[in-house]
Amino acid sequence: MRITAEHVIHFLDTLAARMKEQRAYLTELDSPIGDADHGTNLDRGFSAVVVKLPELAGKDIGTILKMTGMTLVSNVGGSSGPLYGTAFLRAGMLFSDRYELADDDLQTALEAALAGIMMRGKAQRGEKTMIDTLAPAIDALKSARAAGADLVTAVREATIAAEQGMQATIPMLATKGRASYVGERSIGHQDPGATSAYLIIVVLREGLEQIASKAS
Amino acid sequence: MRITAEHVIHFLDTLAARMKEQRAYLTELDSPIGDADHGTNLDRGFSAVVVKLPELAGKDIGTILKMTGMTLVSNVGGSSGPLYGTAFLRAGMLFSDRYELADDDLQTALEAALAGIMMRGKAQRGEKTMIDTLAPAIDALKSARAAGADLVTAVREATIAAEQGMQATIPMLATKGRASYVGERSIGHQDPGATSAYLIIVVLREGLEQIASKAS
Amino acid sequence: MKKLINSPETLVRDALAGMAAAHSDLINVYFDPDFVVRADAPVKGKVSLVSGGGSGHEPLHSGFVGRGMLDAACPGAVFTSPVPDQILAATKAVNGGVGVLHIVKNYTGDIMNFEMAAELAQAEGIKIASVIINDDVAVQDSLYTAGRRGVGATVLVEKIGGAAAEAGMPLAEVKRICEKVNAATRSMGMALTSCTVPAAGKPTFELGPDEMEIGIGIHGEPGRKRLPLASAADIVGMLAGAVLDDLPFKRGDEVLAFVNGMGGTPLIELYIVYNELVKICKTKGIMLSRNLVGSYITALEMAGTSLTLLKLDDELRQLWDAPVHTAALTWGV
Amino acid sequence: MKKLINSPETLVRDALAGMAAAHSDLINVYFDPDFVVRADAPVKGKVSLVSGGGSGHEPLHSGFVGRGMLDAACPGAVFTSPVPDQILAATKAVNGGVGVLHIVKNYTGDIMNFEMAAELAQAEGIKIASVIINDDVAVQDSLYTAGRRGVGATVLVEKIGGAAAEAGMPLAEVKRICEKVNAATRSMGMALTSCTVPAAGKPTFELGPDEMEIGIGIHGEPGRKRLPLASAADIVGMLAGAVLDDLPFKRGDEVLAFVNGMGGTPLIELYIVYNELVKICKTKGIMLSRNLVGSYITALEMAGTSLTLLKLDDELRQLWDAPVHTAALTWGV
Ligand SMILES: Nc1ncnc2c1ncn2[C@@H]1O[C@H](COP(=O)(O)OP(=O)(O)O)[C@@H](O)[C@H]1O
Ligand SMILES: Nc1ncnc2c1ncn2[C@@H]1O[C@H](COP(=O)(O)OP(=O)(O)O)[C@@H](O)[C@H]1O
Ligand SMILES: [Mg+2]
Ligand SMILES: [Mg+2]
Ligand SMILES: [Mg+2]
Ligand SMILES: [Mg+2]
Repeated sequence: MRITAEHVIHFLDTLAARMKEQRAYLTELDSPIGDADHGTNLDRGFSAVVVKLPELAGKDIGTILKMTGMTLVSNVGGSSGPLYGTAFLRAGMLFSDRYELADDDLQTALEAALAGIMMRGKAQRGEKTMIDTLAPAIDALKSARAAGADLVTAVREATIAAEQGMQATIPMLATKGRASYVGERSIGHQDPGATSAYLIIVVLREGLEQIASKAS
Repeated sequence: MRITAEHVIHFLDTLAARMKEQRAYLTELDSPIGDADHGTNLDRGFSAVVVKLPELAGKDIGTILKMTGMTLVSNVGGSSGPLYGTAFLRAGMLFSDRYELADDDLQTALEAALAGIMMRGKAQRGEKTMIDTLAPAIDALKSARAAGADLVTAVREATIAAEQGMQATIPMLATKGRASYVGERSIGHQDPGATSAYLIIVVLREGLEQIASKAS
Repeated sequence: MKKLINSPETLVRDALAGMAAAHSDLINVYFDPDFVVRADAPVKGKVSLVSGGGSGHEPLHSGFVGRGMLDAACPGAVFTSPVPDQILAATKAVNGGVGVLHIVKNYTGDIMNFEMAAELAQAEGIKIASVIINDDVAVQDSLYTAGRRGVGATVLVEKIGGAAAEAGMPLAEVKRICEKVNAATRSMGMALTSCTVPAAGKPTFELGPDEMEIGIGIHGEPGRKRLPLASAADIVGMLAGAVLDDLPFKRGDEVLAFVNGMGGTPLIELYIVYNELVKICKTKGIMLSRNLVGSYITALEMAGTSLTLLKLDDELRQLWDAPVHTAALTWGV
Repeated sequence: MKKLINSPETLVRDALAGMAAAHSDLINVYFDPDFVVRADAPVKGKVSLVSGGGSGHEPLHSGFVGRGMLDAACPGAVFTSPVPDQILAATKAVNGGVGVLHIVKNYTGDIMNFEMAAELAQAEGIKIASVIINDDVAVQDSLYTAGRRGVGATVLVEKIGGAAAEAGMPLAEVKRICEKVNAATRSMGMALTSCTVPAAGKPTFELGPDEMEIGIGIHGEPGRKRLPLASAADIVGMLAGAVLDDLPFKRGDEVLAFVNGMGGTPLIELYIVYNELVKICKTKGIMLSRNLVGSYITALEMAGTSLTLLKLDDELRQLWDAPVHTAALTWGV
């Protein structure tokens, strides 16, 4: 399956639209255990990315992803800015001068992104963060691929795992980030970052499904 | 009819109780066209008077009324403090060394009190103040007496006139005091000071009725 | 009613005790009658400034007691002017022998209580002069009102008059300068929310979630009109328009701008208000050479703002810049 | 949502523009990226202090930029830490050649953004040191949290660290003093009402008319527990108890007490709070030799208060007393 630079730009465009659409919901989730800005932060950041997309047309995928990461870092702030920013930067570093991605590149990209998030935020699974969505998603992607599933099928598996991971943050006690300040009271609330991470995986799946449907 | 210094002290005691009882109501009236403190102010002042009453036992009526006026001036503040304070001071000045009052003394006392209020506040009838209760009350008292009515009957007439005067402040445009700041918006609200003035006349009537009933 | 208090009966004294403890270097606080004097009072040979009014406007007046501003402040009950006993005692305590100036906001109660105190002080041989502050353009000064309310100008009169007294000017001069400041100042305020008088226990007036009150005073009195909520730009346009047209302030005028918070409005909003005011003055060619942005004359926890503009000249600017050292205003020392 | 703003998108910049206009003698404000520097920056040969954080805490941090305190402040979006670009630009703008100290409140976002900026600045050859402020006893410092939040101590660190830098101390010394202040400071806060993040448009949490929230932060985060409304005495007892026991502060200690308002609480209530604190410290034999009472680190229009206590010694007291000249704190000049 051919994933081109144009596809990546289209993915970022769709992702930005999704963040704007879900902005209020993400901020709502950030209220009981945070400071009510997660949706606003990401919408601000991805809107800035959209502004940059035209000048990225024709550029290689590495440049596109690194630019996205830098734009997020420069416009989001808060925790999610450096975290998602680093994620896109790390993924971008893998694809300098690449205008197309092969099936296996997605997995390595997501792994690099997660590694970047964990380096930056020093959190592990089970601390009620975006990691609890991304890590199981990547696991599912890998095992599906290992079992011979095609990329779209594998990403569908990953999306299911991401959703479960996101929901699994509800009963968790937050031990990282702002949610940890409310202690026991963090239990029973879905983590906003785990939710925005799930949206990213969903948009990714939708993008690959489109590409596949067009291809066939 | 014999009005003794003990009667005056009993009147002040009852008046203080009435002001405490009507405190919330008077403050309520002071909210839409004032600053929500009239009841609090008068309760504070008359409570201070009550504290002073024991040491006034046995004193002459002039001293009792002057002490009351000074205590009001020293404890109320706002507009009503100097106004009611001056009223009692002026009445008191009439009765130095007097331990008993005759029927006609009440009228001169009320006239002196009103004159004091008008001197202090520089207001006239029809400006939506306590004057609009007191002035018609005094008129009614005088004409009833002139027509030969006994004191109790005359004070009953005065009370009716006082109530009408108080209610007449509702449609009035305030041109003195805090209520004048809201301009046209003062129309439609009963004046708090006109209401406290009515309470004073009512307590006065009750006191005289008691004296009369005991006497007969 | 949500307040950090112990009881409506004790709150004024609890706060005064707190001020006394926090600012023992600047002020002394007396009780029964209650008043606040600068620590070095009486200052012999200096004209003394005494002001006062209801409590609930903090830092006014007690926060302005100190070198270069007030010699004494008399705090009454919440929104209730002080009684003559307080004013008389404060006047005697700060009398430096060359006269005492009473700075009185134009409210019937304040006028009458200061008047009675002045009569008593004069009877005791103290030279008393008074200035009446009446800068609120929300009230028409006509036969149909008790005259304009004293609001924001009070802070400016106390600062500038205090500097004049500190400079050794005689009573008549200090009075002249205070009256000059009052005459050259105009103010108007608005509220986003009402306030709750502690003893009353509920808001003095009710405002809907999308309503605001224009032309409010500093006692939670309702204002002149109720309007739908608007942007900071529109609100400032309304207030500034009324203030500028009233004096009127003219192109080329040098002006001191005082953006005041009503007590419940955070500083970030006051700077937004100031920014809108700056834009308006630019277009009108009015030069804002001095400013004061903060909550200095409040109405308990009311959310809202008031604009106060003072037309400056060299005399007033120099006195404004003069050193002041009080709990709420300090510079040049 | 009742606020004096034009729009959630423009409010931070509108306020910064207002500050720039109001305090052109003290500060310069830059946009894209947004940061505030003292008017005479860079001060050659002086260690520079740079702080920053989300907006909505005014006067923190921009109101503390000036002689004797911060060299630069980086205001992020409301309650959102600034981005590295702002911090890097501010760091470069104030670098006096002898090192820049980043004062960072302990929040994941602030830590990460300052960290990234520091890496970039160091890559450009600027000497950078950082201090993390974490004085909030409402949060347990354990494996189960991101550590304690930085709250009231921030103001004290910025003042005292700023005085150390102004006195010409080298980077390592200024850092030592800032860490000493942070280590000797403890705070705890409470809220009577929530606050509304403008972009969110509704209160971050809901409090009943008879409820209060204990252990809140400065971002409208809910606190540790919700209790029925209590008297000022009881509330201060709760907060002071937690703060005093934590360091712990002991009989005979000399202490600086900082009673802070959360933004919507009027000054009169803060003095009542201070008065209760004084009573408690008296009974415990703790000597309050310095104090600061006012709204200096706020959470938008939240009503509430926080107590911050700093154990003083001669070094810290002298640096606290040193001259400071900023929009929000001025003395000795
Ligand atoms: N140390 C961390 N590692 C990974 N993710 C984190 C960490 N801290 C916070 N997060 C994520 O960031 C989200 C909050 O982002 P956001 O609200 O934008 O920032 P802030 O908390 O600074 O307001 C949380 O829901 C959580 O998923
Ligand atoms: N100039 C005046 N002459 C007579 N009565 C007045 C005058 N001004 C005000 N009042 C009376 O005082 C009442 C208000 O008293 P109060 O609320 O105690 O004082 P304040 O208005 O200072 O808060 C008004 O309702 C009015 O009846
Ligand atoms: Mg957040
Ligand atoms: Mg009243
Ligand atoms: Mg009053
Ligand atoms: Mg945030």
